Amino acid sequence: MSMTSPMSPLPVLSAKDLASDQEVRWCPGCGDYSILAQMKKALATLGIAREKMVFISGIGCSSRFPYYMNTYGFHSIHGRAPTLATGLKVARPDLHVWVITGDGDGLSIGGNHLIHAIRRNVDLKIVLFNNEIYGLTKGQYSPTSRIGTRTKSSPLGSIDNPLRPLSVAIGAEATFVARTIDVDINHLTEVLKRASAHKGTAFIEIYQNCKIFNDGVFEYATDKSIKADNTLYLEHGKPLTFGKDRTKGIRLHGLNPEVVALGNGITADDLLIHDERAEEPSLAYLLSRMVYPRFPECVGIFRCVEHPTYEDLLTKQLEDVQRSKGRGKLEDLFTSDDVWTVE
Amino acid sequence: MSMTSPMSPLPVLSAKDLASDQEVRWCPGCGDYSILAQMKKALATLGIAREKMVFISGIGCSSRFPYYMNTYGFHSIHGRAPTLATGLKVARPDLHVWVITGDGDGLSIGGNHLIHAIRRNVDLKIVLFNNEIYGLTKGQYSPTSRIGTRTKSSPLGSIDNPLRPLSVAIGAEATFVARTIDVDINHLTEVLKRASAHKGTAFIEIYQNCKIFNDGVFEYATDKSIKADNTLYLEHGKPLTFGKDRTKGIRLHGLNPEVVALGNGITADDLLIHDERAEEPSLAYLLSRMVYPRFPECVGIFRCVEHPTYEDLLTKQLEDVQRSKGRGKLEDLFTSDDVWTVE
Amino acid sequence: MTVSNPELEVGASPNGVEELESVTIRFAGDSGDGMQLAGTQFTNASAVLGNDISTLPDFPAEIRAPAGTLAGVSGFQVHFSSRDIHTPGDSLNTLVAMNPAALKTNLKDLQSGGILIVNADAFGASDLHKAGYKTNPLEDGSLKGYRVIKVPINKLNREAVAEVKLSPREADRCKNFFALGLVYWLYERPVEPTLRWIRDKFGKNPAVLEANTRTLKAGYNFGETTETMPVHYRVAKAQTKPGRYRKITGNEALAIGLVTATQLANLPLVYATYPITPASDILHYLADMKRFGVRTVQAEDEIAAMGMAIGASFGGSLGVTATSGPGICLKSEAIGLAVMTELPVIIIDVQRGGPSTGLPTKTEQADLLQAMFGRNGECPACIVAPASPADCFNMIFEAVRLAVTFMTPVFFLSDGYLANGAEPWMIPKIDSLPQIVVKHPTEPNGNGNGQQAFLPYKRDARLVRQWAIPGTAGLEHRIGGLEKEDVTGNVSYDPLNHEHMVGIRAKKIANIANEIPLLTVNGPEEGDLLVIGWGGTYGAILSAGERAQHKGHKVATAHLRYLNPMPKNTEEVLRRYKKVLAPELNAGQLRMLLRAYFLVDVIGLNKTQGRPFLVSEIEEKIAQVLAEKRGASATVKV
Amino acid sequence: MTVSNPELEVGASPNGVEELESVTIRFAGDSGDGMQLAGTQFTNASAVLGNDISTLPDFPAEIRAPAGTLAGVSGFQVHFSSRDIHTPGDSLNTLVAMNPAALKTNLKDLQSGGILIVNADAFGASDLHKAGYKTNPLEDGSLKGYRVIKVPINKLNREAVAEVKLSPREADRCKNFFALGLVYWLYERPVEPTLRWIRDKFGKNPAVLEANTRTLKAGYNFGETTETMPVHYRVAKAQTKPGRYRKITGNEALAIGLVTATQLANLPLVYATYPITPASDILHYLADMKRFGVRTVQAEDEIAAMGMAIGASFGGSLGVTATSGPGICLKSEAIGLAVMTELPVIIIDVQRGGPSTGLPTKTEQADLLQAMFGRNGECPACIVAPASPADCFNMIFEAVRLAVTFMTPVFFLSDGYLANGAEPWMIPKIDSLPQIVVKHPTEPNGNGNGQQAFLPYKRDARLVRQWAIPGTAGLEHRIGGLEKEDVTGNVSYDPLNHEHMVGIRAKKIANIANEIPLLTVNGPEEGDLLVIGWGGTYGAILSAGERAQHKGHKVATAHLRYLNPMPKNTEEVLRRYKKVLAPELNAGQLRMLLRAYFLVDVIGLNKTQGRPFLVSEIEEKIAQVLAEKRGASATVKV
Ligand SMILES: Cc1ncc(C[n+]2csc(CCOP(=O)(O)OP(=O)(O)O)c2C)c(N)n1
Ligand SMILES: Cc1ncc(C[n+]2csc(CCOP(=O)(O)OP(=O)(O)O)c2C)c(N)n1
Ligand code: SF4
Ligand code: SF4
Ligand SMILES: [Mg+2]
Ligand SMILES: [Mg+2]
Repeated sequence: MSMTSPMSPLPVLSAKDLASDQEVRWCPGCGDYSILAQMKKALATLGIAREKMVFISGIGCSSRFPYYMNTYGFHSIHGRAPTLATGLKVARPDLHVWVITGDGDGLSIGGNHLIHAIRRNVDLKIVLFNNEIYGLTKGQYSPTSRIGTRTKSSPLGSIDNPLRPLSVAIGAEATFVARTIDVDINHLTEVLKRASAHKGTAFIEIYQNCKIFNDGVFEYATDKSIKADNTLYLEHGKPLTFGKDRTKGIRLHGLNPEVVALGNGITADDLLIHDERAEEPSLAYLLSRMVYPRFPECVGIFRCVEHPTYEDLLTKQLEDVQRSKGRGKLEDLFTSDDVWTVE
Repeated sequence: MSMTSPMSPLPVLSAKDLASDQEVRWCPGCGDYSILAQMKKALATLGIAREKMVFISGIGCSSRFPYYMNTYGFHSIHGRAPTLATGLKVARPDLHVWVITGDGDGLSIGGNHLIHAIRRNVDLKIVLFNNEIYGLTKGQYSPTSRIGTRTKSSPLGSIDNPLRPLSVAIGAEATFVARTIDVDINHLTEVLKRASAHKGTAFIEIYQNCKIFNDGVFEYATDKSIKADNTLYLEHGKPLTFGKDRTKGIRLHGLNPEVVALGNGITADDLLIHDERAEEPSLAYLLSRMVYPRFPECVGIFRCVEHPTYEDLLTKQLEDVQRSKGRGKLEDLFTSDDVWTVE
Repeated sequence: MTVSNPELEVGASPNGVEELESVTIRFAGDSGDGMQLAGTQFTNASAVLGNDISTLPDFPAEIRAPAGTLAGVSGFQVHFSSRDIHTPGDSLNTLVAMNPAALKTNLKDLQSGGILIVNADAFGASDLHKAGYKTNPLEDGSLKGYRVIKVPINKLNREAVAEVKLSPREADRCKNFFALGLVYWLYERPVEPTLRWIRDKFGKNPAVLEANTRTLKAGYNFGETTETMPVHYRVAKAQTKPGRYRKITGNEALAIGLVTATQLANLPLVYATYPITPASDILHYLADMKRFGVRTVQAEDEIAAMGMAIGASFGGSLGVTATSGPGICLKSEAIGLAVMTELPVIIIDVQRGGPSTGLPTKTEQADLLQAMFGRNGECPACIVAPASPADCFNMIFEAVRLAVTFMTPVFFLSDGYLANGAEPWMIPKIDSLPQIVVKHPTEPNGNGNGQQAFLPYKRDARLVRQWAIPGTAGLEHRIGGLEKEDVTGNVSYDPLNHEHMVGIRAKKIANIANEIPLLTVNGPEEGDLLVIGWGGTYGAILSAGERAQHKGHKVATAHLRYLNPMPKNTEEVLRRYKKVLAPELNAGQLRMLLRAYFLVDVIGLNKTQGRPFLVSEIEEKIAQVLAEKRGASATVKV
Repeated sequence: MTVSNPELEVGASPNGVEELESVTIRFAGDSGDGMQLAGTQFTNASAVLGNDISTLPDFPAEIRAPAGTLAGVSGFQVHFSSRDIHTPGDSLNTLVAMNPAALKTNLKDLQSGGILIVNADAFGASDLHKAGYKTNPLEDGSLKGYRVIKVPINKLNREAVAEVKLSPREADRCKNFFALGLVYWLYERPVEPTLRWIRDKFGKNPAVLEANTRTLKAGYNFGETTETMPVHYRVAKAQTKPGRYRKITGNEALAIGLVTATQLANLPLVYATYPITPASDILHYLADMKRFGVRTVQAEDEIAAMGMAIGASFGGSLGVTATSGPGICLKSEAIGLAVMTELPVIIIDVQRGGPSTGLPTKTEQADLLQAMFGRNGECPACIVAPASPADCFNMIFEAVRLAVTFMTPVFFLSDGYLANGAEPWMIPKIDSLPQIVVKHPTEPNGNGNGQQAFLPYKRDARLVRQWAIPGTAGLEHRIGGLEKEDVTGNVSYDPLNHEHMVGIRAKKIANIANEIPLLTVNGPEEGDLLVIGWGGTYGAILSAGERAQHKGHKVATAHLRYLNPMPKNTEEVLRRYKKVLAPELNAGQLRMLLRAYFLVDVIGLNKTQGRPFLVSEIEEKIAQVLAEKRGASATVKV
């Protein structure tokens, strides 16, 4: 049921067309601004009509996102965005649906809906703004905060092991898994484009700086002087290299990755080759386990494989029975049990 | 705060001592009976006082379990058992706490609590009875039902990709992960003992036959004639072999496991060696991905590593501040802000 | 008793026939004995015969208990009559007990002098022990006072199917049909419908088909040919309104009604739910209606199901979810979101015994106040409740109409009794059904800073906002759970706007009262007592009221099928009677509302036994209330 | 204006002094301007001086809005007085506006002739534009009618800190202390407490310490030395009861009260929660009280927090959880489990504007009926509500006492105003505090099939079961959410047992009425009107009542701090007055209960603006109600 009205403009959009009339309200310096800007940039290039786009979010600073997009939007309740998005996609497979969530919204209260949307492979683009903190509620630690994080709710340091968002998503066999960084605007834009091109659940973690309550947690990955040593940009089919001039690489030792310096005997051939299309998610999982400071952290597309989507399978079941048994008539429904007539 | 009263019997227990006075009510032939029997057997050997044991469950056929154990027990609400267990363990680190759950209770409604209990590494033994069906509600498919499963709620076959319980647990970095089978009573008993010896969250998946609504789903793993070819019993430090006389094995090809026949050139040295103590969970994850019919399914201990538990870290924070700053006095609390006196 | 060989005595039955107005019979046996099936077949036969019927299945707790134990007993009660009836019957004329446990748990409901058919083969020592009998009731004389008919059903059944190739277990599984055949004879029911059912059901399995056919007939012949039977009975056709009828349970009527209403409204239906007793069957029915374009989703939990329903409605489908009380708790936050975003969704609550997990298989109506108030803030929603199994069709139709007409979540309060109970349903003429018109706007409806814009919270005269859906160019808009500025729908923290919106949300729901039928009474237009109820208690209240009227009392009954808002004339109706009595299967929830709204000293009759009212219970209370003096200051302790 | 060099004119102030009884002042500025801090410091200074005080912080929406915009304005209101006061004040004597946006959003609350101190340096073109001013209010004469004091605060502050090594941004951050100093002079407040605070706070940062110290003094001197100021004011000590005092907010009092009550009861405290405005601060306070043995857990969601609280209580600790309305929705199913298992847990609801996400930073009291009825089945729990910030200490103490004495979940209904508002609190003498005695059994209490056994649902005279905890040998038992057989606690589907247990659960809660104080009134023991309230409206109702009494009206006020059950004499008290008025920050929830329970025609005064009542609003309603005739049949539309 496509509702695009005939007089709708050809989907040639500029980023500006995608800005709503609402004043954007995040703290000065918040990483969310960049994500909003790149999202508009990326979507403008897709040739998708604005009215076909829907942004659904939960609650959090990040979840204010839909108000700022001149598309259809739903600022729902805490942690539940994937459920509304699933319902919408089941009803309207024709729409291009994005889910915007945070590390608290998506992995604390909303963790279960996240893995179930992922396992069903509903055609949703789920963007998790990971700032390792609860921003909106003014700075408690989150499920992604590193052990020892001192916040209002953990004055002596947090003691809960953090979840790695990508490991969780891969645990649920996500068909598309990626990571990018708020300030790496070109990479961010690219990843968003790749995600929207994927048919099925796309899960994207974005390292996002919370200027007010967690400023600098991702400095190791964003600071010009050191980021090259602490991040590894994945490229499909290429060996895993990183560092200035990419002189370092990742080699597998059994199932354990190890950092090696290229040269004296060690060549690119010795390195682990990235394969985003690997049917088995074990490689993606292994990459998601590489954590700073022991390893550079991978950014890019970890996994991208094609599986049928939930809504397509459901639609197919409907079409198949209707083809084989014919479309149901109410009369059949009414008389589905013994009928008798009283004169 | 240990409450064992002096006159409590020395914890020398027989399985019988662990049976409550309640009539056991599962359908004739239900796999739950065997699990109950082995549990009592295993616990009797531990030298733990009965009053120190607590069983907490959610809702489901499996979750009736606590009623049949003559220990402390709590039959809570659907999916929430890990939360009650966490609260109890935080309050009472001295207790030996088991969580009993099902594939619906633990992975559908309760999935989020499960991964959060696991990531905190609370010292709980979580036993998930996986019968790939909703038993108590009379036979709807569950999050572990294979694609195409026909049930009352999926008359044309289920279309949701199943979750693999162990993959989910490993996605949350469980420190102890195991799988066993209701009818393999010795192995079941062994695994339960290993789990209770583990300090931290132990997650155990048990293949359990639902006689009424899903009879025979695990036949490939239980039927005498074929199970040897479809299951692989993990042993720490040993190569992965299976089949009658263990003439087949698993070899790694890059990161992909492949089944090989031993002989003509291929020896045990070529096979993947199991290491349950590997710090990185990638091996455990890879093993959790081996699924019948493409692979034999692994049973045994996938992973067993020591990490500090949530409740110990919490207790330590309390003890440390009390040591450094002294135990708090109410007076200090009352006067924590400017005080003035009115004569 | 020894059984003479049927062959010899075929022919005219020695027994006479007696005419009865109404009969209540219950089939009781082990969960494995197929009593639900026997009961259902008997119901069909009676319905097809033209009797009015009302049934009450009684399931044991969810998990199948060990065979032969008290906990394992399953029962199915059928009330059939030549006049129109409204309840499954208070007490039994006939009880069929397939084993000692069934006898023990059900005997108390059998009228003295009632017919007791027992499977004599099931009273061995161990059977008696499992049921906790010290002595054999068939021999210790404890059953005098009943007309006991001991039938060696196992034996006769085995004989009947002897020539069919079946394992002993398979053979024994047929015995419910032997008992059924016997009762068919006893009440002159036609065996044809059941034979037809057997043919359809076991077509693929000739042996079972043959065996069931034979044993059903054998049971029938056994009745006809043995003298040990009392006279047998006839219950004439009921004088029902002409038309086509079928038997229907509440959950069936609900599923059929949902599909009918949405199809007539051209509204795609998305049904998202998480299984829970006693609501799961609705999912089972709808999941099987893909031919009708129904999209069902089995969600990961109730919260997800509610979220999916909201998402579907945002997309222009009708989002519907169903659960029971514990699930309503979980959905409540998201229901608040639906109230704030003013989207049409239907929340079905098939109530069961509470609190907490409570008594999952038993009925109760104690979620009314939860539906009214179980959300944070001032959060009004519409509430309707069906009065009988077949009425589930009408009221779900109403729920759909009100949801889309007023852009609001609508609660549909069913219960375990309505869901599983059955009665005849007159099949409606499609074109006689109300039309539900849904319009999605395609054009902007106002101006936002200068240019044309869509204002999501701009309202019509009824205060209803427009249902603009994604995919419509130029109508892009954002909604959410934060307080909205009226008209624009922008987030607003303005104090006066908030107060205004709280008022608007309440007024919109209140406006529904303008478009629902007025409250009517059965009985005198004014008088000494009004008995008012809601939900599944309708039949019992109506019957009790009619009995009181026959006794000449000035008593009327009324039933609220719309609970929020209530019909406009509710207060006026209440005030026409000296006293008001509200029988409820809870501690007094409607009573609480009526007292608060109208300051009327409503008296309560409250039962929380997980069972429907008996007509007699209400009858007695009516008599008592009419008798006693009562001051106006009596206070409730809730 | 040009500022003469302070140095030259130090010494006697030219201005006179005027004595006042009460003053209300509000500091308003951008979220970044440190107004909350200035207000808090002013409050401390006034409290230490011996004034009675009451404060009202007014936060903008959660996320920091762009600097200078209306949405970004943050305010802090302080009412200080020489007599005892109960509210933060209706209107302002003095307003400090740090920028145009602050002026625009707050001016309406300033009394005509009130003092308006503006930061003249913040009224540039762009500042005015951000606030939506077309012309400069400082020049367009729109402020005549107020005593406007234009102070170039930015400039003066920079001068004051000029010699300190700070970046311009750091320097500007001090300007709130300049304003504060000025106001200290205006109302003769001592600067010492604030200087001490500055020393403690910035000890590690000498430059900032020095800068703040200097600008505070500079502000003070500026007042003393410039003629442009009107006379300054003195507000004498209040005649408060002798004793030691401190200033306390509701959330502080709650946290301190929880720790106190549990320590005195020797009860380990486990506090499990999920952050949510406005309840999060309770977690922040308790997480910092590990010295007191408090165990806090930040759960993954509200359901988990509730489950953890139940698990902790099962283990013998006191499980406590806190949230706001949306979280109560999520906890409701588990609360039902606590009711069924009869375990002591405390559920704190810091209410905020609803429905749904609503207005997170604004106050409301619309969750009362949710606490009463927001669960499936008949599911009674105890409910208490504090009347003022300091009363949170007393009532949480009561909540603990009732929870462990009656083995029941207890709701504690606070709200955003109580949570963040502050008032003086007389520090209690430890030994004067009530003793709470907890006993865990160590011996079997009955017999189960033959031998000694522990019967978890065996009850004492009050109907309370025993709290046996794991680790106790011989008392092993199982509990859960299915209906329980009384005494044994075994799962039971028995109809009569269920009815019995529904009754027992209700009766147990009702019994609490025997152990709570009776309802008292302020004013005549009988008369024309009773104004009754609950929760944070206490101060406004009391003040309005006293004003009416001064006018000679027969008006009394009463406040329900126990809402379920209510004090035994509630009905009797209501009936002593011709009319009853219930002012509430909701649409009439207490009113609904009182009408239903007692059939009294309670009149409502309802405000849902996310703000507390003004005393005048209630005062006017009282006058109106006293004036109008009203029949007893008036009906509520809820
Ligand atoms: C049911 C419910 N519980 C709690 C809250 C309070 N709350 C709002 S957002 C949030 C967490 C925000 O953290 P995150 O998801 O990481 O988003 P961020 O603000 O960091 O972008 C919380 C706890 C709520 N609004 N609703
Ligand atoms: C809140 C809530 N939702 C739904 C139910 C109904 N329900 C009870 S058990 C269950 C699932 C049982 O499946 P599983 O966890 O696999 O346990 P099993 O019966 O198979 O052992 C469901 C849906 C419930 N009791 N409570
Ligand atoms: S609090 Fe943090 S995450 Fe939220 S808007 Fe401000 S900077 Fe961004
Ligand atoms: S339904 Fe299945 S799982 Fe439940 S008791 Fe019966 S056999 Fe066991
Ligand atoms: Mg965050
Ligand atoms: Mg299961």
